[in-house]
Amino acid sequence: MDTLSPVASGGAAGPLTADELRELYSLMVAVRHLDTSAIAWQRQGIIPGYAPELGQEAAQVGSGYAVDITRDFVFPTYREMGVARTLGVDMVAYMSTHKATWHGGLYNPMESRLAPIQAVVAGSVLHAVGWAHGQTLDGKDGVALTYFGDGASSQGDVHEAMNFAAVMKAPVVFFVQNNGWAISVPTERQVAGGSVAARAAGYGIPALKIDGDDVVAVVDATRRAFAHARSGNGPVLIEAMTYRRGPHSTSDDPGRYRSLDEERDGAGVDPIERLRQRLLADSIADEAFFAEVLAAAKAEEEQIRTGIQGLGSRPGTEMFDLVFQETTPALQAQAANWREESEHV
Amino acid sequence: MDTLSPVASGGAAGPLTADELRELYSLMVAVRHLDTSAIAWQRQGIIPGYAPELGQEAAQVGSGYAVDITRDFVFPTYREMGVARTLGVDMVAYMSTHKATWHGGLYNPMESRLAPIQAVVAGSVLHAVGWAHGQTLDGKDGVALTYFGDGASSQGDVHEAMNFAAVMKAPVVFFVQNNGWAISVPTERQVAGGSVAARAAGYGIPALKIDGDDVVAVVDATRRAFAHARSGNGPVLIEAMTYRRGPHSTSDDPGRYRSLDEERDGAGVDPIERLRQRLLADSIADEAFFAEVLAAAKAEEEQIRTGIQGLGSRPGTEMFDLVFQETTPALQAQAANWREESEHV
Amino acid sequence: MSNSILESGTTNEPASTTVMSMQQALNRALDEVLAENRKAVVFGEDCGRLGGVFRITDGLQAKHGAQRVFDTPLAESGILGLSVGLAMAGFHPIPEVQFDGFAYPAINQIVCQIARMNYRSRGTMPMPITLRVPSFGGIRAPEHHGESLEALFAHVPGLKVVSPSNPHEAYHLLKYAATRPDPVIFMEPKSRYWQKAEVDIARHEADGGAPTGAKIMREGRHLTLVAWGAMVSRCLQVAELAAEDGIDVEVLDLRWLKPIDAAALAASVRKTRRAVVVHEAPLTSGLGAEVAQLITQHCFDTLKAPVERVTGFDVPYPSGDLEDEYIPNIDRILFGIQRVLEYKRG
Amino acid sequence: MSNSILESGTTNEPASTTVMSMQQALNRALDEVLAENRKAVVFGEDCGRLGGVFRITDGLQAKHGAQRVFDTPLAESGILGLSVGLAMAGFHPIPEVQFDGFAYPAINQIVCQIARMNYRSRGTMPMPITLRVPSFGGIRAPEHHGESLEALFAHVPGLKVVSPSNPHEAYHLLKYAATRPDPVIFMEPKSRYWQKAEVDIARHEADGGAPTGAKIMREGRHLTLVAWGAMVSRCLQVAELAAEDGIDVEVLDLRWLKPIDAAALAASVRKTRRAVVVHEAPLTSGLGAEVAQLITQHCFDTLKAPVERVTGFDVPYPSGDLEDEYIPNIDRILFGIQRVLEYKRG
Ligand SMILES: Cc1ncc(C[n+]2csc(CCOP(=O)(O)OP(=O)(O)O)c2C)c(N)n1
Ligand SMILES: Cc1ncc(C[n+]2csc(CCOP(=O)(O)OP(=O)(O)O)c2C)c(N)n1
Ligand SMILES: [Mg+2]
Ligand SMILES: [Mg+2]
Repeated sequence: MDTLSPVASGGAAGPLTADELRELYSLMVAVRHLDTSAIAWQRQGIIPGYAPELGQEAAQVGSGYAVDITRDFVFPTYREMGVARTLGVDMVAYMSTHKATWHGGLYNPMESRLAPIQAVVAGSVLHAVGWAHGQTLDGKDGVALTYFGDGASSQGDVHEAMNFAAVMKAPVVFFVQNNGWAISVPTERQVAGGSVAARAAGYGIPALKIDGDDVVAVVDATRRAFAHARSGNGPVLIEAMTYRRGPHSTSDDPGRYRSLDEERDGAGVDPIERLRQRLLADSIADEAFFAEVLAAAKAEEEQIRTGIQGLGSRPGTEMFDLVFQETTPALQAQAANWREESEHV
Repeated sequence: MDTLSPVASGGAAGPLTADELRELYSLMVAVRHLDTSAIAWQRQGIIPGYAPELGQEAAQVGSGYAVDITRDFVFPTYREMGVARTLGVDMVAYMSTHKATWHGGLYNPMESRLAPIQAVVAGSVLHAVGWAHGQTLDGKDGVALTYFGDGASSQGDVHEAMNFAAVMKAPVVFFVQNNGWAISVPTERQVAGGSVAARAAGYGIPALKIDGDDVVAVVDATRRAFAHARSGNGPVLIEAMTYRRGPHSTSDDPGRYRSLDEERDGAGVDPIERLRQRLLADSIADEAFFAEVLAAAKAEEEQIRTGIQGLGSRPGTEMFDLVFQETTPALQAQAANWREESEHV
Repeated sequence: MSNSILESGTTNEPASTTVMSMQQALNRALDEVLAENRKAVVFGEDCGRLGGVFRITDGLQAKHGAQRVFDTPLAESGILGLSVGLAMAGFHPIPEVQFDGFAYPAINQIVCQIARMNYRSRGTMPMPITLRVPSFGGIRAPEHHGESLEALFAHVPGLKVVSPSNPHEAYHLLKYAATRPDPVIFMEPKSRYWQKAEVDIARHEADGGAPTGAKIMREGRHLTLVAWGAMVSRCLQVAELAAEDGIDVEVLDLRWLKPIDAAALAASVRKTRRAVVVHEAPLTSGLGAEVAQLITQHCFDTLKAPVERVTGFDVPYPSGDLEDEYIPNIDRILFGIQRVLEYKRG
Repeated sequence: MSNSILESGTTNEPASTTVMSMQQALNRALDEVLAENRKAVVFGEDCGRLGGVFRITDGLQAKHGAQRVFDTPLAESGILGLSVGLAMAGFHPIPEVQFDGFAYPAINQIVCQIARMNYRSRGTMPMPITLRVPSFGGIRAPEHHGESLEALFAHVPGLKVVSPSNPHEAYHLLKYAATRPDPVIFMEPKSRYWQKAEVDIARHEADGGAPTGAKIMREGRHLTLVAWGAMVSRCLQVAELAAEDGIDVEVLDLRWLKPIDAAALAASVRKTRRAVVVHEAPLTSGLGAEVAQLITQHCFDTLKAPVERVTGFDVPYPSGDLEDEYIPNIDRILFGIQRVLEYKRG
């Protein structure tokens, strides 16, 4: 499905260059390596839990790649590690949330242009609309990019967000990663009608339903959507069809609700392998490049792991100090009491 | 718009008979007369407030007319007086809610097949889905008919209801009265894309967008929708285009947000007048009939008014006694305390 | 604003005052906030062209433009979620929820997002959101138009909650709340919208300070009545009646329902040694429990009787006909006072 | 069930017991409820095929069929709104909200619909809905997975609220709640799901009665600790430690958070003359305030010190690393006890 008319504004760039394609490949490999390592970290007791994005690298890296962090703003769920990495977020600070250091992560969202990690399904979709409307009010040209899943599409807030965005012509790109599953519930028992993209038409919002495992298609679609929204034409919805290859999280057991055969069929060809074949076919990269990229990814993972392992707990005073901009006497009293009783021990 | 394929099941009846058309006219006039009288009651201090349905008689009477109260169930908002009357609800008990006697009304919803009056916008749309799913679980063939407005369509619950209904193939008819306004906000700044019916396609739900001021079209559409849902084909959405000719409620002042010219243009031809002309043209009724109908409506209104005027306050003990099926000691203690202190005075 | 305070704050004579209704006072406060802070935006259902069903935003769209004062679609979660995003973009949103009972659809955004974003973002994304909620009962309105949500809001970490009891408080508390960097739930006692009273525009408090704590509305020696919102004026009436019987009642307007001014409660009850707390919300787990417990904690030795609560009952807010049976009325408050005064250690 | 009670109720010896986890006890209770009432239906996110993320509904779909045990789309308001309609159609819905923090999107349906439909319909549309909510913290989970909503629920007229503290209570309280004609919020302490203990399947209570009030879990003479959910076992630990210092602590499992068993609170504190209430939820306007105030009201003359509250702080529930600083730990409860015991009238 493609109901987004070609953008006259010329905002969307031309085809991806060889450099860009190689960069996308490097990003996907870095993300894949960190992602699979994080599962291992959890098994090794380095972190208590993790929600892998295995198989969604093209969707995440490709969409994140279209963002201009000098003016846009991104609203993730709990599964957008690949987006964070693509935006250049400090990955120790990002991964710290999975170490149970701080809900939302330790990175600075204002500087990173990535809102705090969001655990409420569909929780931040409306925030993107509000931020985007703020651009309109300020006469700026930033675009909000908000992520949500097939499961999240069932939440009332997604409907309210799409309606608000369309009524206000807010510059938002709704990026749905339809990975086939919401924990144990498959898309066909979640998304009536079968497609989140199909919903957009009802709001007069153009939509693109794309192969989310084709990183080039993802970059292209996201760039087109950004150009459309940036030019004052209002929101766009992208539904990137992909597959959650791993468990929902490290505490999930997919064997209870899908077979290995179903997994293999649903997953199709690995998005990284697809890009690799393409790079080879177009002679954009060779084995030496791939080896180099893998080595870099490994080095990067090691660095992040070291950072995570070295990360101490946040001081308990932050519990109190970060509640408000202007604290209250009652809270100060509780903090004092807490300090006294924990030192006393 | 009509995305409801002709029903093979033959559930929808043939064209309306002359008797039926006359009955519809009588109902519309009774409703109109009671409705305009209720405004007068409010001015006379008989009731503290009222939400008129002036101009929506065809939509309400026509849809209510399609209901089979031996098996279906209806979920109103706060503005479905015309539906209640058509279903044969005790109108003193119904109107008592506007006398501030009891939220929800004094009628018995189980016997009337009309859920209590609902003040939360979109509040009961999901209830209809649940009730309808209960029919499926019980192997029964009842259909739930749920009403909501253009404004209510913005609520998340409406989206959740449509998705649930479609996923579960629940026998629900969503009946939207698009009366152009949600208090002061016109449909074009409320419903992105311009049509609630257009939303249905995104869920795979067939929809009918109809002239809600043509009672024959309303009956026909609702019957078709019921036949579809009753035969196990799942939900249908009907958007009846109409116009809220009066104020939102007796405390509203439409002059603040729309001009009389706009009102006249928006309202178009009075739905009752339209039916009258049709009955005359087809020689189904004559002036004598119309006079008789009006006289009956007047008599009926007088009876209801007398009933309302004679209606005492509910005893205060009901505040406590109707909270639970199984009361609690704490509540009994509060009731005793209340009794003591109010008698003491 | 601060200029006026400086000007009048040094003298002790009352500054020039104006008589207005709470509706007018709130409207004026919003007007000034919009004028003083170009990042302030006002919105909600029917807030623009209509000026709100209670006319609190009357005329603001015409004056400040449809970009800064606007109608939203009919969806409370949407309105509050929008506010979060606007706050992230540097705005000071002043949304309205049309009636108390319609805050429920927005609770998820209020509790999980607005109240926590500053914390979650480690102080980098403050939420200067002033949520106006026409609140409480007493106007014979339909269902869900007479609710008291203060106990819910006060329990939520990250929110501040305030309720004005008269036009003067309304003007100053709203101006104060709407210039704070933290989210404030502003609960307007809708039954008091149209009563007129004097407003000293020039200064908040007799001492020139910010309106941050509770306020003694009437001094007394025998018993402290604690109330907020519409119940304050009722308690003042009760105090007059009690005075006829020689009972000298102090009336404390709590004003801030979170944080609660425990020091003011303690100071008053240490003097009077007896207290009754009054609210419209149901008894169980109402804010009265917190107030009573704070008083007991601070004044255990001086209290002559357990703190009494005169509140709504543990029943759904009833229809107009039974409203007066539900909301604490003068008699029930007097009975409560009597119970406390007659309390004898067993 | 009633047969078993009759059989064992007459004797005073313990009936045959089984050791199981709370997860197993809850699962068994649901299984029996489904078997005994053909109108009972169980549903929620991932409740069907997966058996729930905590496996409370494990195996139920296979046994009772996909019509009676089913997955819903991911929308909590939808799940609760669906429950209302099913109840109207004569069913006994037993929905699950996957985690405490995700009850917020459903609050509108819970407060405005479930809690009021019996009232609104004048008793003609009862709402026998048993809403299971895996609750409270302590498992190092992501944000919104450690919330305590009891104060909110207990404040809502029309709801009953209960929380089991061990497998035996879980089994009997769920069977009891799920056969009641009124809505019950069933708050499961998720940190206790996997601890095993003895369950006497045959009967609820030593006296054979229904599990309707609070329950003394340990008798003591010097002070009453009041708790619910996961805090009960912690308080029992504390009592053991205190006993080493010669302090004899009574532990009261409140069980029903609405209605609260005020008589049991009063009876215990009249004996011990001192009380500490413990909960995970934030202090302000928490249920501890209500409990403390009820105790003070009933035991004002006998109380030797103000009731102390040891609770979570007025801060958003923190991430795992700070969880143990937030949830009342043994030391903080001991400090609370100490403060009460050492209290001297000034
Ligand atoms: C409001 C809310 N309800 C329930 C949950 C629990 N939960 C976490 S993730 C998830 C499934 C989400 O599925 P989807 O939106 O498709 O995203 P995916 O996990 O596939 O990335 C659920 C039910 C939640 N986080 N928030
Ligand atoms: C959840 C909720 N929010 C706000 C209101 C206040 N309110 C009552 S009616 C109304 C407008 C409804 O418009 P629409 O759905 O089009 O129905 P109509 O009044 O036109 O029949 C509003 C905002 C409400 N009743 N419920
Ligand atoms: Mg998914
Ligand atoms: Mg309308």
